[in-house]
Amino acid sequence: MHDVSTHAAHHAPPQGFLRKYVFSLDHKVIGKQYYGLGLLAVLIGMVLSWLMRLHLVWPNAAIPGLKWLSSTGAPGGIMTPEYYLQLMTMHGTLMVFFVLTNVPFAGFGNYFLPIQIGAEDMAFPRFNMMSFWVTFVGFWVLIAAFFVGDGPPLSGWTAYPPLSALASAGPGEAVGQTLWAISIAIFCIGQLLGSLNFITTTLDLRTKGMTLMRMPLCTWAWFITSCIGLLAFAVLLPACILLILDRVAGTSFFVPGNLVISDQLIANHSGGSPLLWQHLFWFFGHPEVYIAILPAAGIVSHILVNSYRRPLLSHKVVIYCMMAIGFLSYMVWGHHMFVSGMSPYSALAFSFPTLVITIPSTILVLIWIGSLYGARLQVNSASLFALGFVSMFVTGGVSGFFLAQPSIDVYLHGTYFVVGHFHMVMGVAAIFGMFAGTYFWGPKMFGRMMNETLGKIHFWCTFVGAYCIFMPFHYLGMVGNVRRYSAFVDDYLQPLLPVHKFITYAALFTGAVQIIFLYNLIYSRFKGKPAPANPWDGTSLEWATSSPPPWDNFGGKTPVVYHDPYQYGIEASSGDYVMQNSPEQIQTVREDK
Amino acid sequence: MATTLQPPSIKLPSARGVPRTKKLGPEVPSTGIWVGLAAITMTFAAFTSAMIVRHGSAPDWQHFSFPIILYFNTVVLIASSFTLHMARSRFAAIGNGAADSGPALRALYGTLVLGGLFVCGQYAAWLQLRTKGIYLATNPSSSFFYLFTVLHALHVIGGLLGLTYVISKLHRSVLAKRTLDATSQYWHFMGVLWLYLLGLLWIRI
Amino acid sequence: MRNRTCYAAAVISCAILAFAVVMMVSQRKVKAAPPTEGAIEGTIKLDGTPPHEKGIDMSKEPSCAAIHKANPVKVESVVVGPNGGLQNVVVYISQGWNGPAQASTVTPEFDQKGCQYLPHVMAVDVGQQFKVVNSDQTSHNIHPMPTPGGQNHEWNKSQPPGAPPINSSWAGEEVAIHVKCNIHPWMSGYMAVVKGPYAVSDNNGSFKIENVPPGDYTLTAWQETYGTQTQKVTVAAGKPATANFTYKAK
Amino acid sequence: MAKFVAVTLILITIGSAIPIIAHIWVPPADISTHGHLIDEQLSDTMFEAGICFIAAQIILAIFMWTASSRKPGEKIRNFPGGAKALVTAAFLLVGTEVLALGFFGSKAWGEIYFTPAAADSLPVQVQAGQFAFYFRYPGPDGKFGPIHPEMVNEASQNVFGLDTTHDQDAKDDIVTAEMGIPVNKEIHLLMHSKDVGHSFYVRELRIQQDFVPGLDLSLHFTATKVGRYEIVCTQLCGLGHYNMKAYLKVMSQPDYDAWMKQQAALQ
Repeated sequence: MHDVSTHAAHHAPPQGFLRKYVFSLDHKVIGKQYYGLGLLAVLIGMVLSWLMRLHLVWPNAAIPGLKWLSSTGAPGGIMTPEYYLQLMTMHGTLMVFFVLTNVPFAGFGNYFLPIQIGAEDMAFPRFNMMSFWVTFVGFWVLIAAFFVGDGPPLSGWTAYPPLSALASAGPGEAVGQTLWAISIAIFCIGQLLGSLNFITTTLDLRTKGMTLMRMPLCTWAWFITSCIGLLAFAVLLPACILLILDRVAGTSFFVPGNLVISDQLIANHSGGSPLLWQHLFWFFGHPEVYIAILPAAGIVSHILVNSYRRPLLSHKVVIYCMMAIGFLSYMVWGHHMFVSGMSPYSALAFSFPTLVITIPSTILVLIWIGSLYGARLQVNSASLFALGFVSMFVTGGVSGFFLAQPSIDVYLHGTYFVVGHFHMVMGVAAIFGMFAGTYFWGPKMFGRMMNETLGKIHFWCTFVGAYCIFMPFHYLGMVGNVRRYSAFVDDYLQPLLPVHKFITYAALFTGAVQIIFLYNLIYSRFKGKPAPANPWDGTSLEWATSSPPPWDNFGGKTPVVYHDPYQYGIEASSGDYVMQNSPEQIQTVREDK
Repeated sequence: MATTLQPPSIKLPSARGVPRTKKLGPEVPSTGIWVGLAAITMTFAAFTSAMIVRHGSAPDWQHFSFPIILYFNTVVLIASSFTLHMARSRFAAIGNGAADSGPALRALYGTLVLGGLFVCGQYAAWLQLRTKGIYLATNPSSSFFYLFTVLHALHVIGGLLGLTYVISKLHRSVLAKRTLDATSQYWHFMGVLWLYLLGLLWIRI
Repeated sequence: MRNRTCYAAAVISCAILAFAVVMMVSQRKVKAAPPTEGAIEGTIKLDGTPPHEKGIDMSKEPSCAAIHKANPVKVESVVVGPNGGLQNVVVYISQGWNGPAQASTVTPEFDQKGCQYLPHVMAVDVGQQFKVVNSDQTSHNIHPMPTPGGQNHEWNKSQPPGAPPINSSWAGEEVAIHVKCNIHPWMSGYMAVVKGPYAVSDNNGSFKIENVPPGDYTLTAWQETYGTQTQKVTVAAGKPATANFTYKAK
Repeated sequence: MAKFVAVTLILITIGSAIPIIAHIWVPPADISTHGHLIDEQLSDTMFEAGICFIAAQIILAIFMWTASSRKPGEKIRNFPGGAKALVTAAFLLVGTEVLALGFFGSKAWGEIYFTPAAADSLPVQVQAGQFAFYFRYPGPDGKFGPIHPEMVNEASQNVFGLDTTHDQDAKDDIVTAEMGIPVNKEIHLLMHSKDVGHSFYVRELRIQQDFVPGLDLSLHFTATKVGRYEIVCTQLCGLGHYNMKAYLKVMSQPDYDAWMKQQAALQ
């Protein structure tokens, strides 16, 4: 089954609409498909967050039009507590799995990894196509939860049993939760196929002269991420299978005995361990954070070098740091469980590796900022979003200092501080990476330049808006504002409502300005001015071919690589840079090791 | 480091094929198989840790003696590995002049039959347990027993599909050695995995 | 040709006329002879000292706690009136009724007020529409739990303050369906789903079942703690028959 | 544009720092014997994290300003010391910083969690369920009656599933919806969940502990200030999660005794 002659069908350009655009084996089409799916998911997720924010500050007000979405979830447009939690669950699941994992990793990775290493396609095009369509099915299975029984599950994207394992635990826990578990299991399979492809392609299909150290930083990021993903999703899949079995087959992996839900004794389960799910889930869950953030970091480094017009202070150190982060991410999952009844000693065992992750992250940031010193910064939408990423990464990172320590986590755990932390570092930062990638590679992917003015306006509004939304979350957390509440009825939460109002206004504004981006994307796709092969004077191989690249990426002429990826800030015939595949002899900038 | 104009000597993607076709590396299948096996290993490792945690967490664990036929199946699976090994050496012989692909084919068919026999044997084992009234949800021990055996059987069935694919290619005598190698790597791994699972279940159940 | 159409027209008009006449007659027949409805009334008493009921602490929900500040609420599983009358007892015709299942045309209201159900016990006919309203400043979730596998299906919906009433009905006979609110676990009520006329005893333990045609019936009383009692009763036209029940305090 | 963004970034940084420096949103006053450890750790961390945050953002802004104002011809300069300097800096400064944090943090953690409850501590059992906390006191005999899950019945307020007719120990158990405790007395909190996961969070006590179904967890603390505080659930437990709370009454010993009598009357 794993055989090169799976490419037999691949030996000629595909004919017919279906083969060309739908069930295409071409990694570029598949990359775009992932990107499109992510775009759809992020729009849905954003609307859900709007609804949640509106409900939080006006819990008893009718939200116009909502009653058409769900008559039981929002009778007369007034959102019920369970519907809030159901929307929250869907928001989290869509964003983490179908946006943060799909776009920076699967989307851009599929499109550019083979091109950047001079390959003509992924190693297993069939698996590649399968991985997308599997993910696609998973997506719609998840969305289907909106329309079954009493709606989507309400157990959050972490789906802790027994809440997520017992149908009687609440609305949405019957069919909706089962669909959720199935969808995630399917998603895992898709990601495993994708990771398999990425790793094999990177190892085997590099063109002549493309040593591992000559790969661009984003290629490295995708490679490391796929290694993380291969292990992480291989653990989430079993967890989902066990959960599904507990739900439909009556096994007791996670469900203990003697539970009483609304006066009914749950008789058919005994002895299960809810902590087992938490361990399995977070063993996946923490690496997942880096599956979301590392590709963004790689993309951003790739873009920053280009707009700095100079190599980073060190190419290798960045790679080693990303490796270190990926490696450490497997030793820290317990820091999500400081207060869930683990032994207090193991809490410390998880706390220190978590703190150690700060070091490679800091080095990354220092390299990004330090290389900016004395550079000639080219200001464009892409570079602005990349710099915005650095700022967000720092902000989200420092709040990690707090949560990494059990003694502080015991106060901040389960508050908006956590929500602010992971939205900053995992949500906004990764999304900035996507925006940067879109403005930078859009011309290559669609063959049209995007509008820079609109891009810069979009950046400024999004940047300010994101800070206005997520900075206050930390303050709320300091006061002990509990997360996942559908309304704030506690005496000490009432005075915080003004802050929540401010956040809601900011969220509505920030969400609205994304229309600028959508307009820019769609308008330039059709009406933008044609893009040259190398609009940004880039050096890596994706700029060595036309925009968009031909079906086999290099028109049959496999490029040969002569240089390190980022030869900027030099005197060469082409200007202040020389491309990886140009045989021109140049005096390279010395690079520290 | 100053770059040299001589690209370091690393393997070229196979240069065969006319322009405007996609060329892919020769070592792709084996790398792919190894990566895939890594994922499978991780999955079963996760299940194993789940089993250990679950076993330790609650006193409701009931031991039961599992069907004797499992040992028979084990022998069958090991035998199939040997036949597949024979197939590989015979196929290599074809390369070295021996014209007839018959011996290799026979060995492959043998593997296929033994593999099928293994799956049927597993099925028989499940039937025996059911007659004993031991079902998936009877007890965590039985849950894990069915879980492990069924998942492994599914993987073996995947291997059988791979084998049929290989056989069909050999019939059309377009079989690449690396394909056979990759498939046999997978198949041997399934054997090793089964031995591991058998030991695990033997200890825990 | 021409007189044939006239002929046809005549036939049709005659048919229509005949039809109209038949209709009118049948209408008259239905209107004719209104049956003289009887009624069943009586009182339900508790023999012995009522059991001690726990007090309910609503401090979790200040808006409700405030309402009951003056007189604290107790568990309502046995409510005895001033003169020993047993309240919240459902009385219905369990045998002998051959009228339509749905005898009553009103739409009973199941109110949530001060984190309690008003009424604590509500009787409805099979298929009869009832509505659930929320008079509190807080959200309640209405969670009726019929016996699984029956014709009635469990549901669980929240009703935020200001949300429109939830209209619903039950498909099959069931005495009685327990209703609870998980947000306020102490909230407990019952819905008795019966066929034909019914009544629920008031604070004096007295009840009156209206519109019962003359005949012999088996009357059943149900109390959430003490269960059911039955007795035969004969209803004559004109005057109401009486049927009294007495429960022994355990 | 870059200059504009740089200015924006500086403004955002200052704006984000002001509420912290001005102590606009801070944890409530601590009323526990161990809480000061957490508060000190929190303020230390806030200080170090704050410096990192402000420094990084401001430097980023300054470099954006300068780097964007360079002419195409200008010579590119390396950061003094290059990557080596930065990596060493990261290891020395940040490394030592976070390790110090970790060390002191774990000391605080250890002092709170590595010590068993005192022998004379007052046992209080708390049961979390959808969607309320209920508390149980052993009563005069000092013994908790056994729990019979099949007897749990919230309608008749038997939330723990006690069999008061047969179990001697259960007869005098006192079940309450509010948690009353005497001030300056160590409380040994015995936690279990009736149905799904919940959490026990009192901001003023600086404690948070999940209820894990199937596990009996315990916690011990001493409240030092009389007052009425909120106990809230911080682990998603279902539709009523937002409304799952109870009140903690810290009372002087005489008040506590009176309260206990009053509760006993309600049983």
